[in-house]
Amino acid sequence: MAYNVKIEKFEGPMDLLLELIEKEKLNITELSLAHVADQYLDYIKANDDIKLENLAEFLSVAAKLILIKSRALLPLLQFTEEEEEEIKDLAKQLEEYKKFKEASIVLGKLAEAGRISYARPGYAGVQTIFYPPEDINVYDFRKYFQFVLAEIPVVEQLDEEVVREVITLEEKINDLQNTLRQRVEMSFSELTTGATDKIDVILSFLAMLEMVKQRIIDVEQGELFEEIRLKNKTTSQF
Amino acid sequence: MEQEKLKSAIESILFVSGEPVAVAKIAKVTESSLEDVERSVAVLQEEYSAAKRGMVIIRKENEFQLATNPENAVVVEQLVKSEIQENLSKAGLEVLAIIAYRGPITRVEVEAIRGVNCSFTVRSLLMRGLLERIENPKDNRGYLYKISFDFLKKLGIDSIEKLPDYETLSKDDRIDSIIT
Amino acid sequence: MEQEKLKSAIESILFVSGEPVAVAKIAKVTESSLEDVERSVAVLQEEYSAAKRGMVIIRKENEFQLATNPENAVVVEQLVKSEIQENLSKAGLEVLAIIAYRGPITRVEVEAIRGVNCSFTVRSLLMRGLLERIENPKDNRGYLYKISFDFLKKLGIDSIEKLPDYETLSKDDRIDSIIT
Repeated sequence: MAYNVKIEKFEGPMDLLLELIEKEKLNITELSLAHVADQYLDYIKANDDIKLENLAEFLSVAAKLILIKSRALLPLLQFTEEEEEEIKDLAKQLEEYKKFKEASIVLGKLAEAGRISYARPGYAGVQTIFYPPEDINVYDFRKYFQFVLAEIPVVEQLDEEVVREVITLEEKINDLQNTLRQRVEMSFSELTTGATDKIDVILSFLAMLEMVKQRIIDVEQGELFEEIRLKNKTTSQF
Repeated sequence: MEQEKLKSAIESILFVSGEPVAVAKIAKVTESSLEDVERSVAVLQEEYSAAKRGMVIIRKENEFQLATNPENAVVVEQLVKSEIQENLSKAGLEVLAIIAYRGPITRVEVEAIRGVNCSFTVRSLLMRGLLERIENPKDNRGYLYKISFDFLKKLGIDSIEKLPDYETLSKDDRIDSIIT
Repeated sequence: MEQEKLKSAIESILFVSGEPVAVAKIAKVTESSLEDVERSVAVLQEEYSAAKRGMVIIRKENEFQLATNPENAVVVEQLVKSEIQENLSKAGLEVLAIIAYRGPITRVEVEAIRGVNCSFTVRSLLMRGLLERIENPKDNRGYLYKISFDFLKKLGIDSIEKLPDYETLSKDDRIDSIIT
Protein backbone atom coordinates (compact mmCIF):
# COMPACT_ATOMS: atom_id res chain seq x y z
CA MET A 1 0.00 0.00 0.00
CA ALA A 2 2.94 2.33 0.60
CA TYR A 3 3.18 4.80 -2.23
CA ASN A 4 6.81 5.25 -3.09
CA VAL A 5 7.52 8.60 -4.63
CA LYS A 6 10.31 10.99 -3.95
CA ILE A 7 9.32 14.12 -2.08
CA GLU A 8 11.26 16.56 -4.28
CA LYS A 9 9.00 15.58 -7.11
CA PHE A 10 5.99 17.35 -5.66
CA GLU A 11 5.62 21.07 -5.47
CA GLY A 12 2.71 20.78 -3.09
CA PRO A 13 -0.43 18.87 -2.15
CA MET A 14 -2.22 19.68 -5.41
CA ASP A 15 0.66 18.33 -7.42
CA LEU A 16 0.66 15.08 -5.41
CA LEU A 17 -3.12 14.69 -5.54
CA LEU A 18 -3.23 15.23 -9.28
CA GLU A 19 -0.50 12.66 -9.83
CA LEU A 20 -2.35 10.08 -7.70
CA ILE A 21 -5.59 10.61 -9.60
CA GLU A 22 -3.94 10.54 -13.00
CA LYS A 23 -2.01 7.42 -12.10
CA GLU A 24 -5.35 5.70 -11.53
CA LYS A 25 -6.63 7.19 -14.80
CA LEU A 26 -9.53 8.88 -13.01
CA ASN A 27 -11.34 12.14 -13.63
CA ILE A 28 -11.38 14.75 -10.91
CA THR A 29 -14.54 13.97 -8.95
CA GLU A 30 -15.41 13.67 -5.29
CA LEU A 31 -15.43 9.91 -5.72
CA SER A 32 -11.95 9.71 -7.20
CA LEU A 33 -10.65 11.99 -4.45
CA ALA A 34 -12.09 9.53 -1.94
CA HIS A 35 -10.41 6.74 -3.87
CA VAL A 36 -6.90 8.18 -3.54
CA ALA A 37 -7.33 9.53 0.03
CA ASP A 38 -5.52 6.56 1.62
CA GLN A 39 -2.60 6.82 -0.78
CA TYR A 40 -2.35 10.50 -0.03
CA LEU A 41 -2.31 9.94 3.74
CA ASP A 42 0.19 7.11 3.34
CA TYR A 43 2.40 9.44 1.42
CA ILE A 44 2.49 12.16 4.06
CA LYS A 45 3.02 9.51 6.69
CA ALA A 46 5.96 8.02 4.83
CA ASN A 47 7.60 11.35 4.14
CA ASP A 48 8.65 12.79 7.49
CA ASP A 49 10.91 15.11 5.58
CA ILE A 50 8.19 17.24 4.04
CA LYS A 51 9.50 20.76 4.50
CA LEU A 52 7.96 22.53 7.44
CA GLU A 53 6.72 25.41 5.30
CA ASN A 54 4.79 22.96 3.11
CA LEU A 55 3.53 20.65 5.85
CA ALA A 56 0.65 22.94 6.78
CA GLU A 57 -0.61 22.83 3.23
CA PHE A 58 -0.27 19.05 2.93
CA LEU A 59 -2.20 18.62 6.20
CA SER A 60 -4.92 21.04 5.18
CA VAL A 61 -5.64 18.93 2.11
CA ALA A 62 -5.45 15.77 4.26
CA ALA A 63 -8.27 17.11 6.44
CA LYS A 64 -10.46 17.69 3.42
CA LEU A 65 -9.73 14.23 2.01
CA ILE A 66 -10.77 12.62 5.29
CA LEU A 67 -14.14 14.33 5.03
CA ILE A 68 -14.56 13.25 1.44
CA LYS A 69 -13.60 9.67 2.16
CA SER A 70 -15.94 9.50 5.15
CA ARG A 71 -18.84 10.69 3.08
CA ALA A 72 -18.14 8.26 0.26
CA LEU A 73 -18.24 5.41 2.74
CA LEU A 74 -21.11 6.67 4.85
CA PRO A 75 -23.46 8.58 2.60
CA LEU A 76 -25.86 9.18 5.46
CA LEU A 77 -23.28 11.06 7.50
CA GLN A 78 -24.29 14.67 8.04
CA PHE A 79 -21.82 17.43 7.28
CA THR A 80 -21.76 21.02 8.39
CA GLU A 81 -22.12 23.70 5.75
CA GLU A 82 -18.46 24.59 6.16
CA GLU A 83 -17.41 20.99 5.61
CA GLU A 84 -19.63 20.73 2.51
CA GLU A 85 -17.94 23.84 1.16
CA GLU A 86 -14.46 22.43 1.80
CA ILE A 87 -15.29 19.24 -0.07
CA LYS A 88 -16.65 21.09 -3.08
CA ASP A 89 -13.73 23.52 -3.16
CA LEU A 90 -11.06 20.85 -3.23
CA ALA A 91 -12.30 19.27 -6.46
CA LYS A 92 -12.66 22.71 -8.06
CA GLN A 93 -9.23 23.80 -6.92
CA LEU A 94 -7.68 20.64 -8.28
CA GLU A 95 -9.46 21.12 -11.61
CA GLU A 96 -8.12 24.68 -11.76
CA TYR A 97 -4.62 23.61 -10.78
CA LYS A 98 -4.65 20.93 -13.47
CA LYS A 99 -5.36 23.52 -16.19
CA PHE A 100 -2.40 25.65 -15.16
CA LYS A 101 -0.06 22.75 -14.63
CA GLU A 102 -0.76 21.64 -18.19
CA ALA A 103 -0.36 25.22 -19.44
CA SER A 104 2.97 25.49 -17.62
CA ILE A 105 4.24 22.42 -19.46
CA VAL A 106 3.28 23.99 -22.79
CA LEU A 107 4.96 27.27 -21.83
CA GLY A 108 8.04 25.34 -20.71
CA LYS A 109 8.28 23.73 -24.15
CA LEU A 110 7.92 27.13 -25.83
CA ALA A 111 10.71 28.51 -23.64
CA GLU A 112 12.93 25.52 -24.35
CA ALA A 113 12.42 25.86 -28.11
CA GLY A 114 14.83 28.81 -27.89
CA ARG A 115 12.86 31.15 -30.13
CA ILE A 116 13.94 34.09 -28.01
CA SER A 117 13.58 37.75 -28.89
CA TYR A 118 16.45 39.89 -27.66
CA ALA A 119 16.30 43.53 -26.68
CA ARG A 120 18.94 46.10 -27.39
CA PRO A 121 20.85 47.79 -24.55
CA GLY A 122 18.77 50.78 -23.43
CA TYR A 123 19.84 54.17 -24.81
CA ALA A 124 23.04 52.65 -26.15
CA GLY A 125 25.55 55.33 -27.07
CA VAL A 126 23.48 58.20 -25.65
CA GLN A 127 25.65 60.73 -23.79
CA THR A 128 25.01 60.97 -20.04
CA ILE A 129 23.83 64.35 -18.85
CA PHE A 130 24.04 65.30 -15.17
CA TYR A 131 20.47 66.06 -14.26
CA PRO A 132 19.97 65.71 -10.49
CA PRO A 133 16.48 65.82 -8.99
CA GLU A 134 15.96 69.18 -7.28
CA ASP A 135 13.90 68.11 -4.31
CA ILE A 136 15.96 65.34 -2.72
CA ASN A 137 18.21 65.55 0.34
CA VAL A 138 20.30 63.15 2.44
CA TYR A 139 17.38 62.45 4.80
CA ASP A 140 15.37 61.09 1.87
CA PHE A 141 18.20 58.63 1.32
CA ARG A 142 17.88 57.45 4.92
CA LYS A 143 14.09 57.27 4.68
CA TYR A 144 14.12 55.13 1.52
CA PHE A 145 16.92 52.91 2.78
CA GLN A 146 14.98 52.22 5.99
CA PHE A 147 11.94 51.46 3.91
CA VAL A 148 13.93 48.93 1.85
CA LEU A 149 15.31 47.31 5.01
CA ALA A 150 11.82 46.95 6.45
CA GLU A 151 10.68 45.14 3.28
CA ILE A 152 13.34 42.42 3.51
CA PRO A 153 11.54 39.16 4.38
CA VAL A 154 12.65 37.86 7.76
CA VAL A 155 13.13 34.10 7.66
CA GLU A 156 12.70 33.35 11.39
CA GLN A 157 9.35 35.07 11.59
CA LEU A 158 8.06 33.07 8.69
CA ASP A 159 8.98 29.82 10.40
CA GLU A 160 7.17 30.69 13.62
CA GLU A 161 4.07 31.43 11.64
CA VAL A 162 4.22 28.10 9.88
CA VAL A 163 4.72 26.19 13.13
CA ARG A 164 1.66 27.83 14.58
CA GLU A 165 -0.29 26.98 11.46
CA VAL A 166 0.77 23.34 11.59
CA ILE A 167 -0.24 23.06 15.24
CA THR A 168 -3.67 24.53 14.56
CA LEU A 169 -4.10 22.15 11.68
CA GLU A 170 -3.15 19.16 13.74
CA GLU A 171 -5.75 20.24 16.27
CA LYS A 172 -8.23 20.59 13.47
CA ILE A 173 -7.56 17.11 12.18
CA ASN A 174 -7.86 15.87 15.75
CA ASP A 175 -11.20 17.60 16.24
CA LEU A 176 -12.43 16.33 12.94
CA GLN A 177 -11.59 12.79 13.85
CA ASN A 178 -13.30 13.26 17.22
CA THR A 179 -16.50 14.68 15.84
CA LEU A 180 -16.70 12.02 13.16
CA ARG A 181 -16.27 9.42 15.86
CA GLN A 182 -19.08 10.95 17.88
CA ARG A 183 -21.31 10.94 14.88
CA VAL A 184 -20.85 7.21 14.35
CA GLU A 185 -21.36 5.46 17.62
CA MET A 186 -18.79 2.74 18.03
CA SER A 187 -15.84 1.84 20.19
CA PHE A 188 -13.35 3.63 18.06
CA SER A 189 -10.65 3.53 20.76
CA GLU A 190 -10.41 -0.24 20.31
CA LEU A 191 -9.48 0.29 16.73
CA THR A 192 -6.77 2.78 17.54
CA THR A 193 -5.02 1.22 20.53
CA GLY A 194 -1.96 0.43 18.42
CA ALA A 195 -1.76 3.84 16.83
CA THR A 196 1.58 5.64 17.07
CA ASP A 197 0.60 9.02 15.68
CA LYS A 198 -2.36 11.03 14.50
CA ILE A 199 -2.12 9.90 10.93
CA ASP A 200 -2.38 6.33 12.23
CA VAL A 201 -5.59 7.18 14.07
CA ILE A 202 -6.98 8.72 10.93
CA LEU A 203 -6.06 5.68 8.87
CA SER A 204 -7.73 3.42 11.43
CA PHE A 205 -10.85 5.49 11.25
CA LEU A 206 -10.88 5.24 7.49
CA ALA A 207 -10.29 1.51 7.77
CA MET A 208 -13.37 1.28 9.96
CA LEU A 209 -15.38 3.10 7.35
CA GLU A 210 -14.02 0.76 4.70
CA MET A 211 -15.39 -2.16 6.71
CA VAL A 212 -18.79 -0.56 6.52
CA LYS A 213 -18.50 -0.32 2.82
CA GLN A 214 -17.48 -3.91 2.49
CA ARG A 215 -20.39 -4.89 4.71
CA ILE A 216 -18.22 -6.43 7.39
CA ILE A 217 -20.01 -4.16 9.79
CA ASP A 218 -23.46 -2.63 9.48
CA VAL A 219 -24.76 0.85 9.86
CA GLU A 220 -28.15 1.53 11.34
CA GLN A 221 -29.93 4.79 11.45
CA GLY A 222 -33.56 5.03 12.66
CA GLU A 223 -34.52 8.31 11.13
CA LEU A 224 -32.79 11.20 9.48
CA PHE A 225 -30.55 13.08 11.97
CA GLU A 226 -30.79 10.24 14.42
CA GLU A 227 -27.79 8.42 15.85
CA ILE A 228 -25.96 6.07 13.53
CA ARG A 229 -25.05 2.76 15.14
CA LEU A 230 -22.38 0.41 13.89
CA LYS A 231 -22.82 -3.30 14.40
CA ASN A 232 -20.66 -6.24 13.55
CA LYS A 233 -22.49 -8.11 10.84
CA THR A 234 -21.66 -11.61 12.10
CA THR A 235 -23.18 -10.97 15.53
CA SER A 236 -26.12 -8.94 14.37
CA GLN A 237 -29.59 -10.13 15.32
CA PHE A 238 -31.07 -10.45 11.87
CA MET B 1 2.74 64.46 -38.24
CA GLU B 2 1.79 62.56 -41.39
CA GLN B 3 1.79 58.77 -41.13
CA GLU B 4 4.99 58.06 -43.08
CA LYS B 5 6.93 60.48 -40.89
CA LEU B 6 5.28 59.24 -37.72
CA LYS B 7 6.15 55.62 -38.54
CA SER B 8 9.78 56.58 -39.07
CA ALA B 9 9.83 58.60 -35.83
CA ILE B 10 8.31 55.71 -33.84
CA GLU B 11 10.95 53.35 -35.21
CA SER B 12 13.68 55.78 -34.13
CA ILE B 13 12.17 56.13 -30.65
CA LEU B 14 11.81 52.39 -30.06
CA PHE B 15 15.29 51.81 -31.43
CA VAL B 16 17.03 54.42 -29.24
CA SER B 17 15.15 53.47 -26.09
CA GLY B 18 15.64 49.72 -26.51
CA GLU B 19 13.25 49.36 -23.56
CA PRO B 20 9.45 49.28 -23.38
CA VAL B 21 8.05 52.74 -24.20
CA ALA B 22 4.53 53.87 -23.27
CA VAL B 23 2.15 54.84 -26.08
CA ALA B 24 1.53 58.10 -24.23
CA LYS B 25 5.23 58.92 -24.22
CA ILE B 26 5.53 58.29 -27.96
CA ALA B 27 2.47 60.48 -28.53
CA LYS B 28 3.96 63.28 -26.42
CA VAL B 29 7.41 63.18 -28.00
CA THR B 30 6.01 63.07 -31.56
CA GLU B 31 3.20 65.53 -30.78
CA SER B 32 0.63 63.08 -32.12
CA SER B 33 -2.60 61.58 -30.84
CA LEU B 34 -2.67 58.21 -29.11
CA GLU B 35 -4.83 56.87 -31.96
CA ASP B 36 -2.35 57.93 -34.62
CA VAL B 37 0.49 56.27 -32.70
CA GLU B 38 -1.50 53.06 -32.28
CA ARG B 39 -2.40 53.02 -35.96
CA SER B 40 1.16 53.63 -37.10
CA VAL B 41 2.55 50.91 -34.85
CA ALA B 42 -0.01 48.47 -36.24
CA VAL B 43 1.12 49.33 -39.78
CA LEU B 44 4.79 48.91 -38.80
CA GLN B 45 4.05 45.51 -37.25
CA GLU B 46 2.42 44.35 -40.47
CA GLU B 47 5.29 45.62 -42.58
CA TYR B 48 7.83 43.93 -40.33
CA SER B 49 6.17 40.56 -40.53
CA ALA B 50 5.43 40.76 -44.27
CA ALA B 51 9.07 41.62 -45.04
CA LYS B 52 10.48 39.12 -42.48
CA ARG B 53 12.51 41.88 -40.93
CA GLY B 54 15.14 41.32 -38.27
CA MET B 55 13.03 43.06 -35.62
CA VAL B 56 9.58 42.64 -34.13
CA ILE B 57 7.47 45.08 -32.13
CA ILE B 58 6.22 43.53 -28.89
CA ARG B 59 3.15 44.93 -27.20
CA LYS B 60 2.11 44.60 -23.58
CA GLU B 61 -0.73 46.69 -22.20
CA ASN B 62 0.10 50.27 -23.21
CA GLU B 63 3.76 49.78 -23.99
CA PHE B 64 5.81 48.79 -27.02
CA GLN B 65 9.29 47.37 -27.29
CA LEU B 66 11.48 46.65 -30.28
CA ALA B 67 13.34 43.31 -30.13
CA THR B 68 14.99 40.84 -32.48
CA ASN B 69 12.90 38.46 -34.57
CA PRO B 70 12.80 35.14 -32.64
CA GLU B 71 13.54 33.33 -35.93
CA ASN B 72 17.07 34.72 -35.72
CA ALA B 73 17.71 33.62 -32.13
CA VAL B 74 20.45 31.12 -33.05
CA VAL B 75 22.50 33.79 -34.83
CA VAL B 76 21.90 36.49 -32.21
CA GLU B 77 22.89 34.22 -29.34
CA GLN B 78 26.42 34.08 -30.65
CA LEU B 79 26.72 37.80 -29.87
CA VAL B 80 24.81 38.28 -26.62
CA LYS B 81 24.75 36.58 -23.25
CA SER B 82 21.41 37.26 -21.67
CA GLU B 83 19.74 36.40 -18.38
CA ILE B 84 16.59 35.38 -20.21
CA GLN B 85 18.40 32.36 -21.64
CA GLU B 86 18.51 30.69 -18.20
CA ASN B 87 16.17 27.77 -17.63
CA LEU B 88 13.01 27.86 -15.57
CA SER B 89 12.10 25.47 -12.77
CA LYS B 90 8.82 23.55 -12.63
CA ALA B 91 7.57 25.79 -9.82
CA GLY B 92 8.66 28.89 -11.72
CA LEU B 93 6.76 27.82 -14.83
CA GLU B 94 3.58 27.09 -12.86
CA VAL B 95 3.65 30.50 -11.20
CA LEU B 96 4.40 32.19 -14.54
CA ALA B 97 1.55 30.32 -16.25
CA ILE B 98 -0.99 31.38 -13.61
CA ILE B 99 0.18 35.00 -13.70
CA ALA B 100 0.41 35.11 -17.51
CA TYR B 101 -3.19 33.97 -18.00
CA ARG B 102 -4.75 35.49 -14.90
CA GLY B 103 -2.65 38.57 -14.12
CA PRO B 104 -2.74 41.14 -12.68
CA ILE B 105 -3.22 38.87 -9.71
CA THR B 106 -2.23 38.83 -6.03
CA ARG B 107 0.20 36.29 -4.61
CA VAL B 108 -2.54 34.92 -2.37
CA GLU B 109 -4.65 34.15 -5.45
CA VAL B 110 -1.72 32.35 -7.10
CA GLU B 111 -1.29 30.32 -3.91
CA ALA B 112 -5.00 29.48 -3.83
CA ILE B 113 -4.59 27.78 -7.20
CA ARG B 114 -1.28 26.04 -6.47
CA GLY B 115 -2.19 25.12 -2.90
CA VAL B 116 1.29 25.95 -1.73
CA ASN B 117 3.23 29.00 -0.58
CA CYS B 118 4.87 30.77 -3.55
CA SER B 119 6.70 33.69 -1.95
CA PHE B 120 10.16 32.33 -2.71
CA THR B 121 9.34 31.52 -6.35
CA VAL B 122 7.62 34.87 -6.95
CA ARG B 123 10.58 36.73 -5.48
CA SER B 124 13.07 34.92 -7.66
CA LEU B 125 10.99 35.52 -10.83
CA LEU B 126 10.74 39.22 -9.92
CA MET B 127 14.50 39.41 -9.50
CA ARG B 128 15.02 37.76 -12.87
CA GLY B 129 12.71 40.31 -14.43
CA LEU B 130 10.20 37.71 -15.68
CA LEU B 131 7.48 39.19 -13.48
CA GLU B 132 6.52 42.75 -12.70
CA ARG B 133 4.61 44.02 -9.71
CA ILE B 134 2.41 47.03 -9.22
CA GLU B 135 0.77 48.37 -6.11
CA ASN B 136 -2.64 46.90 -5.45
CA PRO B 137 -5.25 49.68 -5.61
CA LYS B 138 -7.46 47.64 -3.26
CA ASP B 139 -4.78 46.95 -0.67
CA ASN B 140 -2.13 49.56 -0.03
CA ARG B 141 0.36 47.15 1.50
CA GLY B 142 -0.02 44.47 -1.16
CA TYR B 143 1.01 44.00 -4.76
CA LEU B 144 -0.48 42.73 -7.98
CA TYR B 145 1.74 40.62 -10.23
CA LYS B 146 1.86 40.43 -14.00
CA ILE B 147 4.25 39.06 -16.55
CA SER B 148 6.97 41.22 -18.11
CA PHE B 149 8.27 41.98 -21.58
CA ASP B 150 11.20 39.68 -20.81
CA PHE B 151 8.82 36.76 -20.34
CA LEU B 152 7.22 37.42 -23.74
CA LYS B 153 10.68 37.69 -25.30
CA LYS B 154 11.75 34.44 -23.70
CA LEU B 155 8.81 32.69 -25.40
CA GLY B 156 9.30 34.63 -28.63
CA ILE B 157 5.75 36.00 -28.77
CA ASP B 158 4.75 39.60 -29.38
CA SER B 159 1.70 39.88 -27.12
CA ILE B 160 0.06 38.04 -24.22
CA GLU B 161 -2.91 37.13 -26.41
CA LYS B 162 -0.58 34.91 -28.48
CA LEU B 163 -0.08 32.57 -25.53
CA PRO B 164 -1.47 29.09 -26.24
CA ASP B 165 -5.20 28.83 -25.35
CA TYR B 166 -5.25 32.41 -24.08
CA GLU B 167 -8.98 32.81 -24.67
CA THR B 168 -10.03 29.88 -22.52
CA LEU B 169 -7.38 29.96 -19.83
CA SER B 170 -7.59 33.68 -19.13
CA LYS B 171 -11.25 33.27 -18.16
CA ASP B 172 -12.03 32.28 -14.60
CA ASP B 173 -15.21 30.15 -14.73
CA ARG B 174 -15.67 30.44 -11.01
CA ILE B 175 -15.70 34.22 -11.17
CA ASP B 176 -18.03 34.16 -14.17
CA SER B 177 -20.45 31.87 -12.40
CA ILE B 178 -20.59 34.25 -9.45
CA ILE B 179 -21.21 37.28 -11.66
CA THR B 180 -23.90 35.78 -13.90
CA MET C 1 22.08 31.40 -46.10
CA GLU C 2 19.75 32.75 -48.78
CA GLN C 3 19.64 36.54 -49.14
CA GLU C 4 16.24 37.18 -47.52
CA LYS C 5 17.27 35.22 -44.45
CA LEU C 6 20.70 36.80 -44.37
CA LYS C 7 19.24 40.31 -44.55
CA SER C 8 16.97 39.55 -41.61
CA ALA C 9 19.84 38.03 -39.61
CA ILE C 10 22.08 41.05 -40.28
CA GLU C 11 19.35 43.41 -39.11
CA SER C 12 18.99 41.39 -35.89
CA ILE C 13 22.76 41.43 -35.30
CA LEU C 14 23.17 45.16 -35.87
CA PHE C 15 20.08 45.91 -33.80
CA VAL C 16 21.11 43.93 -30.77
CA SER C 17 24.74 45.05 -30.74
CA GLY C 18 24.46 48.72 -29.90
CA GLU C 19 27.97 49.23 -31.29
CA PRO C 20 29.78 48.78 -34.62
CA VAL C 21 30.13 45.15 -35.78
CA ALA C 22 32.90 43.97 -38.13
CA VAL C 23 31.85 42.55 -41.49
CA ALA C 24 34.01 39.52 -40.75
CA LYS C 25 32.12 38.85 -37.53
CA ILE C 26 28.75 39.06 -39.28
CA ALA C 27 30.03 36.66 -41.94
CA LYS C 28 31.21 34.24 -39.29
CA VAL C 29 28.03 34.08 -37.18
CA THR C 30 25.79 33.86 -40.24
CA GLU C 31 28.12 31.35 -41.91
CA SER C 32 28.19 33.46 -45.06
CA SER C 33 30.89 34.93 -47.29
CA LEU C 34 32.10 38.52 -46.86
CA GLU C 35 30.72 39.29 -50.31
CA ASP C 36 27.25 38.01 -49.46
CA VAL C 37 27.23 40.11 -46.29
CA GLU C 38 28.35 43.22 -48.18
CA ARG C 39 25.72 42.65 -50.85
CA SER C 40 22.94 42.14 -48.32
CA VAL C 41 23.89 45.24 -46.34
CA ALA C 42 23.83 47.28 -49.55
CA VAL C 43 20.31 46.00 -50.31
CA LEU C 44 19.19 46.81 -46.76
CA GLN C 45 20.60 50.33 -47.02
CA GLU C 46 18.63 50.94 -50.20
CA GLU C 47 15.43 49.58 -48.69
CA TYR C 48 15.87 51.73 -45.59
CA SER C 49 16.29 54.91 -47.53
CA ALA C 50 13.50 54.15 -50.00
CA ALA C 51 11.05 53.43 -47.16
CA LYS C 52 12.30 56.34 -44.99
CA ARG C 53 12.84 54.00 -42.08
CA GLY C 54 13.71 55.20 -38.61
CA MET C 55 17.18 53.64 -38.77
CA VAL C 56 20.15 53.89 -41.08
CA ILE C 57 23.14 51.59 -41.52
CA ILE C 58 26.42 53.45 -41.18
CA ARG C 59 29.69 52.08 -42.46
CA LYS C 60 33.02 52.82 -40.77
CA GLU C 61 35.85 51.08 -42.60
CA ASN C 62 35.11 47.38 -42.13
CA GLU C 63 32.39 47.83 -39.55
CA PHE C 64 28.66 48.41 -39.75
CA GLN C 65 26.45 50.08 -37.19
CA LEU C 66 22.71 50.67 -36.95
CA ALA C 67 21.83 54.24 -35.94
CA THR C 68 18.79 56.50 -35.91
CA ASN C 69 17.85 58.31 -39.08
CA PRO C 70 19.28 61.86 -38.69
CA GLU C 71 15.98 63.25 -39.97
CA ASN C 72 14.42 62.14 -36.68
CA ALA C 73 17.09 63.84 -34.55
CA VAL C 74 14.62 66.31 -33.01
CA VAL C 75 12.23 63.58 -31.91
CA VAL C 76 15.07 61.51 -30.45
CA GLU C 77 16.33 64.54 -28.56
CA GLN C 78 12.85 65.05 -27.11
CA LEU C 79 12.77 61.41 -26.03
CA VAL C 80 16.11 61.60 -24.25
CA LYS C 81 15.11 64.88 -22.59
CA SER C 82 11.83 63.51 -21.31
CA GLU C 83 13.61 60.39 -20.07
CA ILE C 84 16.14 62.42 -18.10
CA GLN C 85 13.73 65.00 -16.76
CA GLU C 86 11.17 62.54 -15.51
CA ASN C 87 10.58 62.61 -11.75
CA LEU C 88 12.41 59.88 -9.88
CA SER C 89 10.10 56.93 -9.28
CA LYS C 90 9.85 55.19 -5.91
CA ALA C 91 11.96 52.40 -7.43
CA GLY C 92 14.57 54.96 -8.47
CA LEU C 93 14.75 56.45 -4.96
CA GLU C 94 15.06 52.98 -3.40
CA VAL C 95 17.86 51.95 -5.75
CA LEU C 96 19.70 55.21 -5.07
CA ALA C 97 19.36 54.68 -1.31
CA ILE C 98 20.65 51.09 -1.52
CA ILE C 99 23.62 52.10 -3.64
CA ALA C 100 24.32 55.07 -1.33
CA TYR C 101 24.44 53.01 1.88
CA ARG C 102 25.86 49.81 0.41
CA GLY C 103 27.92 50.91 -2.59
CA PRO C 104 30.09 50.01 -4.39
CA ILE C 105 27.66 47.19 -5.08
CA THR C 106 26.68 44.96 -8.03
CA ARG C 107 23.30 45.22 -9.72
CA VAL C 108 22.54 41.62 -8.75
CA GLU C 109 23.04 42.52 -5.07
CA VAL C 110 20.77 45.55 -5.37
CA GLU C 111 18.17 43.24 -6.89
CA ALA C 112 18.56 40.70 -4.09
CA ILE C 113 18.02 43.43 -1.49
CA ARG C 114 14.93 44.86 -3.19
CA GLY C 115 13.65 41.51 -4.43
CA VAL C 116 12.90 43.06 -7.82
CA ASN C 117 14.81 43.38 -11.09
CA CYS C 118 16.37 46.85 -11.37
CA SER C 119 18.01 46.92 -14.81
CA PHE C 120 15.84 49.73 -16.28
CA THR C 121 16.13 51.78 -13.09
CA VAL C 122 19.92 51.46 -12.87
CA ARG C 123 20.25 52.33 -16.56
CA SER C 124 18.11 55.44 -16.08
CA LEU C 125 20.05 56.63 -12.99
CA LEU C 126 23.33 56.13 -14.86
CA MET C 127 22.09 58.17 -17.80
CA ARG C 128 21.20 61.06 -15.47
CA GLY C 129 24.67 61.02 -14.01
CA LEU C 130 23.45 60.09 -10.52
CA LEU C 131 25.40 56.83 -10.50
CA GLU C 132 28.88 55.89 -11.57
CA ARG C 133 29.97 52.42 -12.51
CA ILE C 134 33.39 50.95 -11.99
CA GLU C 135 34.81 47.61 -13.05
CA ASN C 136 34.30 44.81 -10.58
CA PRO C 137 37.72 43.48 -9.50
CA LYS C 138 36.09 40.12 -8.68
CA ASP C 139 34.24 39.73 -12.00
CA ASN C 140 35.75 41.18 -15.15
CA ARG C 141 32.46 41.21 -17.06
CA GLY C 142 30.45 42.89 -14.29
CA TYR C 143 30.29 46.34 -12.76
CA LEU C 144 30.03 47.90 -9.32
CA TYR C 145 27.80 50.93 -8.82
CA LYS C 146 28.18 53.92 -6.52
CA ILE C 147 26.72 57.41 -6.13
CA SER C 148 28.46 59.82 -8.53
CA PHE C 149 30.76 62.49 -7.18
CA ASP C 150 28.67 65.23 -8.83
CA PHE C 151 25.55 64.00 -7.09
CA LEU C 152 27.29 63.85 -3.70
CA LYS C 153 28.38 67.46 -4.19
CA LYS C 154 24.82 68.42 -5.09
CA LEU C 155 23.61 66.75 -1.89
CA GLY C 156 26.09 68.88 0.02
CA ILE C 157 28.30 66.12 1.39
CA ASP C 158 31.90 65.39 0.46
CA SER C 159 31.86 61.66 1.18
CA ILE C 160 29.22 58.95 1.35
CA GLU C 161 29.97 58.25 5.04
CA LYS C 162 28.42 61.63 5.87
CA LEU C 163 24.93 60.27 5.12
CA PRO C 164 22.72 60.24 8.24
CA ASP C 165 23.31 57.12 10.41
CA TYR C 166 25.72 55.73 7.82
CA GLU C 167 27.66 53.66 10.39
CA THR C 168 24.65 51.70 11.65
CA LEU C 169 22.51 51.55 8.52
CA SER C 170 25.28 50.39 6.20
CA LYS C 171 25.92 47.42 8.52
CA ASP C 172 22.30 46.43 9.11
CA ASP C 173 22.24 42.65 9.48
CA ARG C 174 18.93 42.22 7.62
CA ILE C 175 20.95 42.70 4.45
CA ASP C 176 23.46 40.03 5.43
CA SER C 177 20.59 37.55 5.65
CA ILE C 178 19.85 38.23 1.96
CA ILE C 179 23.28 38.57 0.34
CA THR C 180 26.27 36.57 1.41
